[in-house]
Amino acid sequence: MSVVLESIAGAIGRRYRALRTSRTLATFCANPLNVAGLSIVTAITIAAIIGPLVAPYDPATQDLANRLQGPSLAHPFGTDQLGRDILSRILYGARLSLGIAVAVTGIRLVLGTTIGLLAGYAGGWVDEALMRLVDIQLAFPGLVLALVIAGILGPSLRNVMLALAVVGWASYARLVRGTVLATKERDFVRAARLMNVSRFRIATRHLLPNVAGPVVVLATLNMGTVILGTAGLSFIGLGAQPPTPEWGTMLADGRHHLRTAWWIANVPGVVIMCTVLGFTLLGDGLRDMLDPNHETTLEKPT
Amino acid sequence: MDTASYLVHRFGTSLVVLTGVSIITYGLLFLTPGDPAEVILSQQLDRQPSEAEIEAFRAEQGMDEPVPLQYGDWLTDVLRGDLGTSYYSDASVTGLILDALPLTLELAAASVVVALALAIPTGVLSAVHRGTAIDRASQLGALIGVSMPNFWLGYLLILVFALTLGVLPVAGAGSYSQLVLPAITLGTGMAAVLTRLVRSSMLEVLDEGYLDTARSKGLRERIVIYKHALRNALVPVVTILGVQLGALLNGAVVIEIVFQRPGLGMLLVDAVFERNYPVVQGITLFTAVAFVVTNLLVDLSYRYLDPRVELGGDPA
Amino acid sequence: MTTTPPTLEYGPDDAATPDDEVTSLLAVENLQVQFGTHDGPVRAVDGVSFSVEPGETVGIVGESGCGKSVTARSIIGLQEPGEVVGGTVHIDGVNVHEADDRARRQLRGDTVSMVFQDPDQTLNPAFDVGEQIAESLKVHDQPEQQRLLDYLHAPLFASRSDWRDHRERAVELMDQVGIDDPADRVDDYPHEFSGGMRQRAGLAIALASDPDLLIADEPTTALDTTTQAQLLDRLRRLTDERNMATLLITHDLGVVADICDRVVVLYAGQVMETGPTDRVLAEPHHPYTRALLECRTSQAARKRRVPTIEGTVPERLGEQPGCPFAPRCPAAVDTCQEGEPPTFERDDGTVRCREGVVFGESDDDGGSGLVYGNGETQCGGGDSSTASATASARTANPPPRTNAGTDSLVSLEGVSKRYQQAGGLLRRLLGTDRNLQAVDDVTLEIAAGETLGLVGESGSGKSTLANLVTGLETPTSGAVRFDGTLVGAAETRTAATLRDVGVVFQNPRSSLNPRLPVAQVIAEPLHANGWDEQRRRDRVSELLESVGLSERHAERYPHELSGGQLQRVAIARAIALDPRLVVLDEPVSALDVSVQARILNLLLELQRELELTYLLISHDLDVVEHVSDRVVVLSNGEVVEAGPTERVLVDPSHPETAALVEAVPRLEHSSQ
Amino acid sequence: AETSLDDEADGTFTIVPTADPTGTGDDWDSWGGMAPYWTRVIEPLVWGTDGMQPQPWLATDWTATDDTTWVFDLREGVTFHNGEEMTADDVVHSFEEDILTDRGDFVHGWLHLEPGSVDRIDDYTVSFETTEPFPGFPGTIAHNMIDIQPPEADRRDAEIIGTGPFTLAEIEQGQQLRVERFEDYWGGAPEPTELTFRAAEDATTRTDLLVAGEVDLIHEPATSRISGLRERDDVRIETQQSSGSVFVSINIHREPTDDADLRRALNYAISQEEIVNTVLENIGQPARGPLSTVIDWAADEELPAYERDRDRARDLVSQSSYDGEEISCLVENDMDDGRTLVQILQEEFGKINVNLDVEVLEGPSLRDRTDRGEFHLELGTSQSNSPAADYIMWENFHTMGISNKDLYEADGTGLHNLGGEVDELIETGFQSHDPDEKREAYVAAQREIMDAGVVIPLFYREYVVAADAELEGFDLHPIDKFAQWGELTRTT
Ligand SMILES: Nc1ncnc2c1ncn2[C@@H]1O[C@H](COP(=O)(O)OP(=O)(O)OP(=O)(O)O)[C@@H](O)[C@H]1O
Ligand SMILES: Nc1ncnc2c1ncn2[C@@H]1O[C@H](COP(=O)(O)OP(=O)(O)OP(=O)(O)O)[C@@H](O)[C@H]1O
Ligand SMILES: [Mg+2]
Ligand SMILES: [Mg+2]
Repeated sequence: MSVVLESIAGAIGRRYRALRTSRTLATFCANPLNVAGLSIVTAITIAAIIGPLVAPYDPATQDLANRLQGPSLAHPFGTDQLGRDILSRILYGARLSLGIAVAVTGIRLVLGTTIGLLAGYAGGWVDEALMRLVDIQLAFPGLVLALVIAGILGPSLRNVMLALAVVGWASYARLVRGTVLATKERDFVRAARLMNVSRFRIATRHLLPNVAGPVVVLATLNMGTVILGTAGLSFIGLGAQPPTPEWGTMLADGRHHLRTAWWIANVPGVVIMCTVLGFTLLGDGLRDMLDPNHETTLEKPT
Repeated sequence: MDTASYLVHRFGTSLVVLTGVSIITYGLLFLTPGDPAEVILSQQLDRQPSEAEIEAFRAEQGMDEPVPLQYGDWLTDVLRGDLGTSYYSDASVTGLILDALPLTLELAAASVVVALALAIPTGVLSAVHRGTAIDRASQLGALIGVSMPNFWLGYLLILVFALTLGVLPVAGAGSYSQLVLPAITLGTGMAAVLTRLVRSSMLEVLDEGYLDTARSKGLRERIVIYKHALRNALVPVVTILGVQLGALLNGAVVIEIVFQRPGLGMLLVDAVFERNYPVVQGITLFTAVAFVVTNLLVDLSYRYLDPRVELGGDPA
Repeated sequence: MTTTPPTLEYGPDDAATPDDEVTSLLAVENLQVQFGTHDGPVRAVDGVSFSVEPGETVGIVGESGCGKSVTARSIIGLQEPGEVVGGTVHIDGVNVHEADDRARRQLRGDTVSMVFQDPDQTLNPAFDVGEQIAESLKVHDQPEQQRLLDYLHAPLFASRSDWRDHRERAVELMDQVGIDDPADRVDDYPHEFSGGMRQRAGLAIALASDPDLLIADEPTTALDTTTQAQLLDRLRRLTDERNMATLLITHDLGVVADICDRVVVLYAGQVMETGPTDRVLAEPHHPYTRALLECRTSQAARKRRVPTIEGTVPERLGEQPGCPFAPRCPAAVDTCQEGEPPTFERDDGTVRCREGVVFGESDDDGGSGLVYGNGETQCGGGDSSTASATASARTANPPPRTNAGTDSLVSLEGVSKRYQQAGGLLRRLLGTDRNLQAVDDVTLEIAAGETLGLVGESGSGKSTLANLVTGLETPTSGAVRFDGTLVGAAETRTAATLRDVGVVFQNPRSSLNPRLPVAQVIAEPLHANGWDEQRRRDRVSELLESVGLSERHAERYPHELSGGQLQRVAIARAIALDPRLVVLDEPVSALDVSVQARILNLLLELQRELELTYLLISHDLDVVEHVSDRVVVLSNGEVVEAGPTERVLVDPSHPETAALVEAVPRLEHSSQ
Repeated sequence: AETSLDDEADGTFTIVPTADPTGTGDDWDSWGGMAPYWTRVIEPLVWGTDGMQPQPWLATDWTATDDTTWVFDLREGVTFHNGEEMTADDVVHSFEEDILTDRGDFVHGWLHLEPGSVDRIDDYTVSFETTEPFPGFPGTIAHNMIDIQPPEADRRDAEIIGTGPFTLAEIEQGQQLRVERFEDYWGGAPEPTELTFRAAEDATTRTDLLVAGEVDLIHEPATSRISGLRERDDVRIETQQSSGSVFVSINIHREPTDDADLRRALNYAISQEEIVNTVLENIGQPARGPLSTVIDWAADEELPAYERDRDRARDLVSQSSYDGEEISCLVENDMDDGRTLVQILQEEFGKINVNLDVEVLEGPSLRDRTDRGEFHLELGTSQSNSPAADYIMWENFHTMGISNKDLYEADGTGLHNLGGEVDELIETGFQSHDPDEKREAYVAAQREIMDAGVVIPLFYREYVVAADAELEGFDLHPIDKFAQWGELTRTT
């Protein structure tokens, strides 16, 4: 295990150096959209970390006398139907919404990558069986299955997470398997086989690093999808239980006030939109940076 | 692989997948906290059933048999087209689905049209003007489309087009004007995904040598782009379109609620909330089967779209 | 050769020639094309001038990256994403870059056509071949009536009868370019064609507009020699028949010798030399031309060092004074590094070089006085200085020759390899699985210390055979013995056997993990054999030195190295554990001529030093001839001929071999 | 809003009730694609007055001939939509087949009738034999579901033949239902020629439909929109006190809410006025008891008032056995304003150091939990859909009421049943023919219930109908489903 850690540390070091010296970072920064994505994600992450410390109010404390107040100095994003400060709720919600996204994406990633690696590397009937499993998962429209699962289990954030995690892993499995299969047939892996390099080492040194790029990209893009999925389930009524300041639930609750107190719905709406946008932009940027096509272009003989 | 054996292979795997799908669908029942028989019965009776009643019910429904046998019975019925009967009315689930289906299909079709009409020109324009302000703007526009929770977009559209401008109806189903807003809501989300895809796939194609061959013939740029490039760029787009049809159903669930369209989505949500398991199972199974079949068709359409595709070649 | 007073042409100022003076079919004047990159604009074409007269065949040669393709594409106005920043191109008196879209389309539809390098890239995979040729015919007929819906064959908007006519004419054209059964093949899609047929279809598209000028950008590079010969032959006949002018771009001097009337030698975006083919090949004036000619393996004695051009074609970033070739030029003098070299116009062409160098030394010494490629002493690009230096000391030694059969290292006994075509369920059920006999009952031996060359057409089973030796594949029947012991798949071989076999693959880039730095790539086999850190480090530096790389390359990633350097890394890795056999599967075919020569030198030298046995696969007979002791010819998986190199390649007994040998374009053919 | 309406032919109106008029898919309250409420296609024997008293309808009179026998005289000259006249046979058929047989046992307990107990005496007289003395019988059958249809009707197959002022014309499942004027209506042909009932179960959507001018009248606009609607000239807002009330019912058989001190503390924590004045936009009356004051024996004034008094509440909490654990409060997901109200409870209880865990659940899950008694509080609405509101007392608070019976029989507990004296008082009230005696008994029971803090009353419901300002003649009723559309007109 320590060997792996050591090699990972080494790889990170080299990667960092490569990043600093190579043009990839410049490529990333050249597109203002990428920079925007990175900034948004950074901002949201910071909000999630320190949000509760800087929030001006408690997210659950009601103030019926000051309900439905428009944006003002005291309440920059206004107050909701129970007089709660929306800014504070958004800040507390950041941790929750991001947490869900990270957790769900994490489960999907680990599950999907493991299955994909196994299928791609083992091949044969293992591959066949695992890929059918993937097909089965993919056969269900994601939100529909999530809705059914969450619905049967009952409304709660935990169930939403579970339902969303169960439905999204297959794309990772497919991606990883595809990359593994393609990489496995590349000459450098064949060469490694001929050099008596152990299977484990081939998997960790040659296959995983080549899989990591696309997986990171997918995971980044996935963060956005999960946030949207959570919002969708919240709207249907399977989201967080009150008074949890989860963004999707806030947006869903606020829609009744869209005409009378636009900020209740639109603030979480815009925040969700920006977050998803941020992750998508970042994912696109990372893809530009880590694009496997980038390498194939290099590999094309002139 | 020739077409015939590909078809056999593809149908074979689809069959395996469908079997898996049916097992999962059937298994949903066992996700319920508690004893399914008791849950069903208390639903039907609207009160807590007694032990004796539960036993009787089990025997009557064959629920005292081993689970695989129960599944077998259920599957036999399903294969006969009998998805069971709603717990709350005598309505057959198949009938309920068939009643609700046209509205959902109508919405899906209209959304696809909206999506393609938006995505293809935008994506092509964006790719052709890569790196320019036009490109950035359309990319950002597309991204905003994907980033908005679609129920929010739906309500905002209602606010603008139905309430403020008064040009389109708020909700409901039946007339074409009532289809416009839901189709736009669902279509834009999908268009956003497709625009990005058309763009990237066009970008890849735009580098291809055969476009230069086409240009060197003296063809107009319009024909080069919309005939030679787009045709090839559409191949991955169609794949995603197939997957997106599944996503359409995801979206339809929400959109149908927003716009009060009693389609499959609304039927499903109601059934989930009512714990109307036969309906839930029926719709889940139906959508999954529809999805598998769509994807099969999409796969087969490759042969037409991209003659290079050896059917059955692994995409990897 | 008498020297006429040179006319000095300087810089871009006097580049523009008034339109009325243009008489040539194609006149390129001081063309400059730039590409914007991260590091600033790259001057891909940097003041190219030449002309093509009606009916004439002109060749453009030069190393990879010299700007040949960019020049060709700029001629028909396809320089995107580059930008023409200076100069003019006139076709038939029309200034291509100032013409409007319409006029340019008219030119392309009427006057000039182009055939592109890569047959896989030439044809649109989504449309059948007939459609693509018919389209070209239609544009030619009705250049101004191009409606999108018509071309999309949208019902009601497209005239079916019109298209049917064009399709019929397409069949005729296919017949003319030499596609058999054109009526049957017209509905085929490009992927159903072989490479040669695709290139022919590309030619048919180009000929559809009955052009006055045909530009062919490396039309045969991707094809095997037999196909190449057929296609060139066809091209020659067609141009004669139609009195069509041809601009042929190639890096293969043999091809040039074969069919060109005149040659333009391009280097770093500049024209180095022009002149009649015979003169240029026989008496090159420019040092670069001479270097190019000499680094062909066919020029060198067998198993001897091939002269090389050290260094690489520079990327022309920004303003760089002096002759671009100066850093690599053995005849360079200080003045070469500054100012523009002058262009001398002579009656037999032009030469762009400092006067003294060109006419003085080369004329006197007839070229033999210069040792090209001795990088250490004369060139700046000392990538492989060590290797070259050590090599020169041994050049004199006679190549080791072992008596085949006495001491066989590898022996194949009746080895066959059958692949099951992916047949699918139905086939499996019906038992109609198609089998593909990739290697068929091959018996051969490789003696210790010798170099066995393996040749054959594409798909004849060369790589499969190599894989059987290395253990990447297991034979369906027969036995593979290494040093007398039966060996199977790599996974089942002992560590010792694995250590004894090294492999170098065709494509250096794909054989190195792009995510590992060079040092780790080379250390991989050492690691696998349990060497400790310190030993590994020492061995890596040793290896880097012996393949002619410096320590500073060790920490680089593959994408930071050139193709030649990468192949050195791959070789270093292959020899890391002191193998006895090295399997080389097309080790140089992805490389440029000059780089190829350097790698071959390295291989020869290593063989001598380490007493290696080589199994060399190549489709390039010159390469095989240069380095192998014995040659085995494969056809359809079977050995059709085997024997000492001299005998097999000079006096082939099997028609297959004869065809292979015959197809190789050589300078010598044309001079006969 | 006006423009689109002006174009319409007069006499056609579009109405949006709170529930889907084409039925919820639930067999119980919809048949053949139609919910019987709202649409006035079918009618019962008895109707209800605005004061929640039984009122002659298809029956003109009724008498109890003994403790358990009721004789009803039918109205003569009532024609069904198929042109046939309604006679006793139709009444017997409707009760015996449609109501008592088809709908199952549940109805037997509710109506206190068993199959075979309805008899024809002559063409216009029918007798009913109740299973036990049941003075509330006429009021109980004054219910939309207890309708009269001829044997030719096939209600399962959308063959609905009623006696009402409108005939069923067209159903679009889940979307809308159209009815047309019935010229031969026994009460005289109604004004509107055609009514369309549209489905829009979401309050915001309903409001939007009205504001966009797509419909003429909606029930229950979204609370948040009411003040906005009031300011509009083109919209008319009517409010009507309903027979319903909203309260929190407490599981008194589960720790720690089995402690009356805690329950009283919870009552002291809430200010009903504040709730009504803020989140309810002044729609509704602050409540003291569980029953809407339109019910004549609702006790309101006579009940002890729990004014908000947090100090007292905190004292009570510390006296009680409560030691800081979370107590659960369930609310059904489709209850209007339910999420908001329950959060107010949470906040207010927090202020007296009681931790409330809120669970918004869909119907079946909620019922599952309440059936098992696995909850502490439940926020809900109790509403009578017939003038006889007795069953609210019985089913909620009597040990043998539907809420309590199962658990009581299973393990001697129940949910909201104090038992003993309260049971007796409810029985007395239930069986009394004398209004004063009945009232006295029920008031006493309600007082006991409130004393013990079995419920936390929140407010007596008012419901709102918003319509196009030009609309006139809509007749609202405490039971919102009793609204009559016969005089609906448009002033131009
Ligand atoms: N799209 C591009 N972007 C940037 N630089 C380019 C581009 N295309 C060509 N170049 C540069 O122009 C120079 C000439 O390229 P060109 O393709 O003409 O070479 P070539 O002589 O045809 O080589 P080869 O024999 O490999 O085809 C190269 O140095 C290359 O870096
Ligand atoms: N893994 C495989 N599965 C099926 N067929 C294969 C496989 N590998 C090679 N073949 C087939 O075996 C035959 C010999 O292939 P091989 O790669 O050995 O040819 P080659 O002589 O190396 O050709 P080239 O010069 O193009 O590299 C070809 O027809 C090829 O299609
Ligand atoms: Mg080129
Ligand atoms: Mg090969």
